[in-house]
Amino acid sequence: MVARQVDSLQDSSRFVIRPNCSLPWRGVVRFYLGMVVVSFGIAIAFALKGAWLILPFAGLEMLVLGAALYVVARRGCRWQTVSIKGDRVEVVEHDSTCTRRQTFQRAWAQVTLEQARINGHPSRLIICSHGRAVEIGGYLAEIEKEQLALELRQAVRPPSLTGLGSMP
Amino acid sequence: MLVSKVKRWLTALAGTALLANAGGAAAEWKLNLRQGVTSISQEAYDLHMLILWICVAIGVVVFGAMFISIIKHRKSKGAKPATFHESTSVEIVWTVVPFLILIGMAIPATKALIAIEDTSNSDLSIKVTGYQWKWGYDYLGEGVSFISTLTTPKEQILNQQDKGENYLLEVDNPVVVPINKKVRLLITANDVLHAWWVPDLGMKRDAIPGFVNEMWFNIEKEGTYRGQCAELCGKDHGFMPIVVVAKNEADYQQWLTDQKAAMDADAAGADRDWSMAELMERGEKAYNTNCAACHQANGEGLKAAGFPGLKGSPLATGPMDAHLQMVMNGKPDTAMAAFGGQLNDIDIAAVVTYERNSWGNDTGDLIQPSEVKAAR
Amino acid sequence: MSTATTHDTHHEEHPRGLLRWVFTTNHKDIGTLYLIFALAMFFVGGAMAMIIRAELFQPGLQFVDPQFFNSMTTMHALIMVFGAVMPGFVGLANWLVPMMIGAPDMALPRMNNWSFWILPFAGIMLLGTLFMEGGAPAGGWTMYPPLILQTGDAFPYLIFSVHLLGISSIMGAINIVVTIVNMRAPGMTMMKMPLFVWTWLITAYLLIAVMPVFAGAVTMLLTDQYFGTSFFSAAGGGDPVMFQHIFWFFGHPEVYIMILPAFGVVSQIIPTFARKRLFGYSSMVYATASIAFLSFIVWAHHMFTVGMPLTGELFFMYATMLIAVPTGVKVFNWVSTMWKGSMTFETPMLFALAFVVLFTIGGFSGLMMAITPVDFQYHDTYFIVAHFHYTLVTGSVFTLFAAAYYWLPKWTGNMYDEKLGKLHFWLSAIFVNVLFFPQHFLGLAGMPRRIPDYSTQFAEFNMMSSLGGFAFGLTQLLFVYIVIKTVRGGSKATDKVWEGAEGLEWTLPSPPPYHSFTTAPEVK
Amino acid sequence: MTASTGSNPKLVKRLLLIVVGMFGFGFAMVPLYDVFCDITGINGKTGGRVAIAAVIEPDLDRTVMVEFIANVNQSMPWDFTPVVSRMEVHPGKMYRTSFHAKNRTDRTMVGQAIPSVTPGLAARHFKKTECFCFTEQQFLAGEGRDMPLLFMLDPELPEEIEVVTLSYTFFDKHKAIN
Repeated sequence: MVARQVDSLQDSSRFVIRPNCSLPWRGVVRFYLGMVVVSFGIAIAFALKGAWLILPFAGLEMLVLGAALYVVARRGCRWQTVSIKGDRVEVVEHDSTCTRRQTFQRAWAQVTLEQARINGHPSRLIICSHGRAVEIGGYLAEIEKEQLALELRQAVRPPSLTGLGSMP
Repeated sequence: MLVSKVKRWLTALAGTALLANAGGAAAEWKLNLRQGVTSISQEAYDLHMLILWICVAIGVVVFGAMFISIIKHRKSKGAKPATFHESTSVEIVWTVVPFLILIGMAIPATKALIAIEDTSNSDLSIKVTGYQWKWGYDYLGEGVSFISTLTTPKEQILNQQDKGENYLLEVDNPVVVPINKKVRLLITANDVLHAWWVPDLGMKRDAIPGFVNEMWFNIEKEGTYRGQCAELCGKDHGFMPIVVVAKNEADYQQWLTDQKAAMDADAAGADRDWSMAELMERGEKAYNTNCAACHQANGEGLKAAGFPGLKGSPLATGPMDAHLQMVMNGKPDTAMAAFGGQLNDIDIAAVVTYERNSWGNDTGDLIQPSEVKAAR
Repeated sequence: MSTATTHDTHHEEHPRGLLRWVFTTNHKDIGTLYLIFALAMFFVGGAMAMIIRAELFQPGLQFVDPQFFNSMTTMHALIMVFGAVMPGFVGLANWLVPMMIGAPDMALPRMNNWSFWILPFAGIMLLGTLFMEGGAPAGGWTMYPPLILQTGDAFPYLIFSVHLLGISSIMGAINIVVTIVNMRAPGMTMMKMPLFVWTWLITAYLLIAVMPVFAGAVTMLLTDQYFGTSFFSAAGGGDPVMFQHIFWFFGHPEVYIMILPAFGVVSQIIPTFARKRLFGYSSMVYATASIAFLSFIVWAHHMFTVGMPLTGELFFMYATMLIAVPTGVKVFNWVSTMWKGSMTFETPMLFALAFVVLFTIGGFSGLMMAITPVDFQYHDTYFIVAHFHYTLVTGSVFTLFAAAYYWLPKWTGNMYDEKLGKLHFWLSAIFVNVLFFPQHFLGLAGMPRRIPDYSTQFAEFNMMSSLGGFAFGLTQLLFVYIVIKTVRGGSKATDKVWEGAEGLEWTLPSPPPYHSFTTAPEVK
Repeated sequence: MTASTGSNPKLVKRLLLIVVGMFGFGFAMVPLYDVFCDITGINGKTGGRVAIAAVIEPDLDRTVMVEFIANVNQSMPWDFTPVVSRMEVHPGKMYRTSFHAKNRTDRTMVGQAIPSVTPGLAARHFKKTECFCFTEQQFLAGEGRDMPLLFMLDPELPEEIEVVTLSYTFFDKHKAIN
């Protein structure tokens, strides 16, 4: 999801980009533990009856489920803000543990949408300048990325500044 | 249209029940559960009818309500949708009422089940062994035992002849039991799972290799009752019927005596010399009941299913000793069973002789029952 | 398929042609693939059913030998369960769950792609066993040892393909669970989710809980056969009945896995055409959850005849009877939804109504079979065959048809041919009853299941059943024609399609854009 | 834009609790079932060796009929019969009987006998102190011998049981392994 605050008069805009995440991390953990208890409960009960070969399959499955939940939940904890103000483009990446900040010269900043080399794989939306680059919204749907790329380009170099038109 | 369709099924269901209650002769067993000839089967039948009627009643109410709304509350008749969509009290009612109905069903069912599972105080015990694809019976304490196999000719099965009255439900050696006696069956299996079931006796039980299961019945009426194996057991699962003949006590005792005499005669017969013709005749019969299922009546086997042919095979035309060993002791890890324990000396000698002199296997070899006896 | 043509502007992003389908990570593409696969397998399994019914048309052996007949019953069941019904519902989930909860796609699109593409390989391997030495597996889909150990060369392939099918289901289920749990649109709380999503959440939960049990069971068969273990062989201290306990501990939840999403579909369709909100939404959710819960404690009712102690038989009888309560609640709720509605009878509604009636008939026979003393008579007869075909064909398969007609205009943007749809319904509904209703009588009269030949007293009803079967099979070709015709064109469907339809998927254009919900929708 | 909405976590928590509870009960059924299999002796498994520690007072007023049955699996080429087919026994008293087996083949074979008791309820009251089923039995080609069985019925055997059937099935060990 992308939330925008565009102030065309002051020529500043701020984009908050985050994946939608309907269950908080704690809920995910509880859900997972519940599932583990059930699955291992069944497997252990059968193992006690002598059918121990169910146990490794239950373990394997719980690993995959855990990985899936983790990947998705972690994706949900990551969010980025792109602020464009004055002569700076600032990209702040937040994840569960740290915050990274990158600043680009607005005049030099390029917004590009790189198509994937392998068919069907997602494209990458990148802001770069002077050999430094940062990917924006890797988790967004293709069409969202396109939309965002368009809006970012406009925000970085508004038509009103280049004189090619005016914002409504 | 939908109304009439469901009505039709309901009338079919109700009709089924009515016919059965009225005791309509032919229709009775064609549409409804058999009433059978034992107390168990009667109880099962009564429970079946009780629950059928309860289901019909519930069906009439539920489908009735549904069809009333289908007919009356349709848009084409200008029906405007109501807005209600919840009612806790109604939900509670239709949770509790079915629950009470279930309790009403559970009480007679529990009683019947307890009676069925009570195998104590039996008058007679018969061990039943399921084989691929025949049944073995062993009258415990009487020393009578035999194998019971399908007798329907291959020609009838392959539609080359008209089918007989008891097509697929006829055997060479039926189980004979006395009436009004509690007969206990101890059921086990030799190879894979089978299930012993005669519908008129009201009970079925799985035969499991290595374990013994119990069931009982007490037949109230003399007669012949037919059933089939009811657990998938491989290729000829559909061709291992069960025939139970219920006789009065005197006839039963007579039958027991005859059986013992026949077994003694066979034991005696094993010592005399048999002619080629005698062995071939008996061998053909024994081959068709015991071997033809896999090796086929024409001796060509079923290669696709992994059953080798005997026609011109090195085994059936080579050394006699190896052939006899194979028949008596089987081949490990294959479907080839050891027949030494199932057939008597005469039959084994006859089968071996038959296999060596049929379908162009012209060895001219002949083996005497006494030689088989010596080889044991 | 339709989605491919609607986005000319983005074509350079998506590989075209076949490769697009191989590499796609789009939930709509994958949903379509699942549905096509399920339909194809429905016909493969159906062809096997036709062979079975042809052989049973008359007493005597006519067309196939008994071993091949057993292979047909076994493969028919495996293919219909794992190849047709389950992928069918997973396909629906792929198409609909993201659209219904307002997510852009499934949570793990790449895993989604893998979980589909495992299926064709597993299916081909399973079908390949037909050509192996010793023939295809013929021990029944329940794979009871020791009989299944008599399978020829096909045995390891059977186990491996079943494993693959299981892996595919697991990955599908995990994906659906994670999507529903974590990707709902803001405002889409659990108790606002459409019932189809709810039933799939519970179904996926069941799948995750029992699939390892199944994988373990078949692996133990494999080690028993090749590695000298004796889990199920009495000779080494094992127990062949143990397999049945394990199998049905998986198997009973499995049959609910095939019916719960059907409940969800019907709960979407009936309110739409009754133009009235679903009656008792929350009780529907709780009823579904209770059915799922009960499915874990009733497994032994599939094996009453193995000789359990009396206490065990009583416990499983009572637990099984209890299932009637939540199932009844669902049926009553559907009927109450129709009550005082404003009903119209388009094809999806017709299938849903037939579902309510015929599934309930299947439920009645299920209740009868719960009664252990009578089940000793019903067990392993055609009465059972009739029962589970009423629940699986007029239950699951009919709802798959209903769902296809209901959402096809949304998926393709084109209306299906209503006249042909109704014809398909009436032919299906009539012939399915001609096919399966007489089987009740056959079972009651004493005809065991899984036999290639039968005594002459069963001839009339078998012939009737076979005729119904052929007609039902042929009728389904009409469905293929209708679907192809709809995909290729037809009158344009509106976004809402149905006057009474409610839910997020109807706010999208028909057909929906390749990537739905660029900005999350607000849920009222 | 906030990822989690207010009422969701609470509801999820409640639902999860219900679900976990349900499933907990579901899987608890398995060991429960296990327990009642042990109590009731499902499939008549008698378990392994039973050591009888204390001397039990025999119940001489009660007699129970014990039947012996012998089977071979997969038509194994052995003769296998109980030496006595039935015995009247007093619960609490030790009895000795034997089974006869003969290997009809011309090769050495190893067999394993598997016991099974009916009715299932009697299984755990059937105490064996010495049994040929405890170990594998090797028979040389053509060898035949009697194998002893030393057993006792527990006096706690339920009153209603009057006949107990002990069945042995000989399995070909070679076949079982392959």
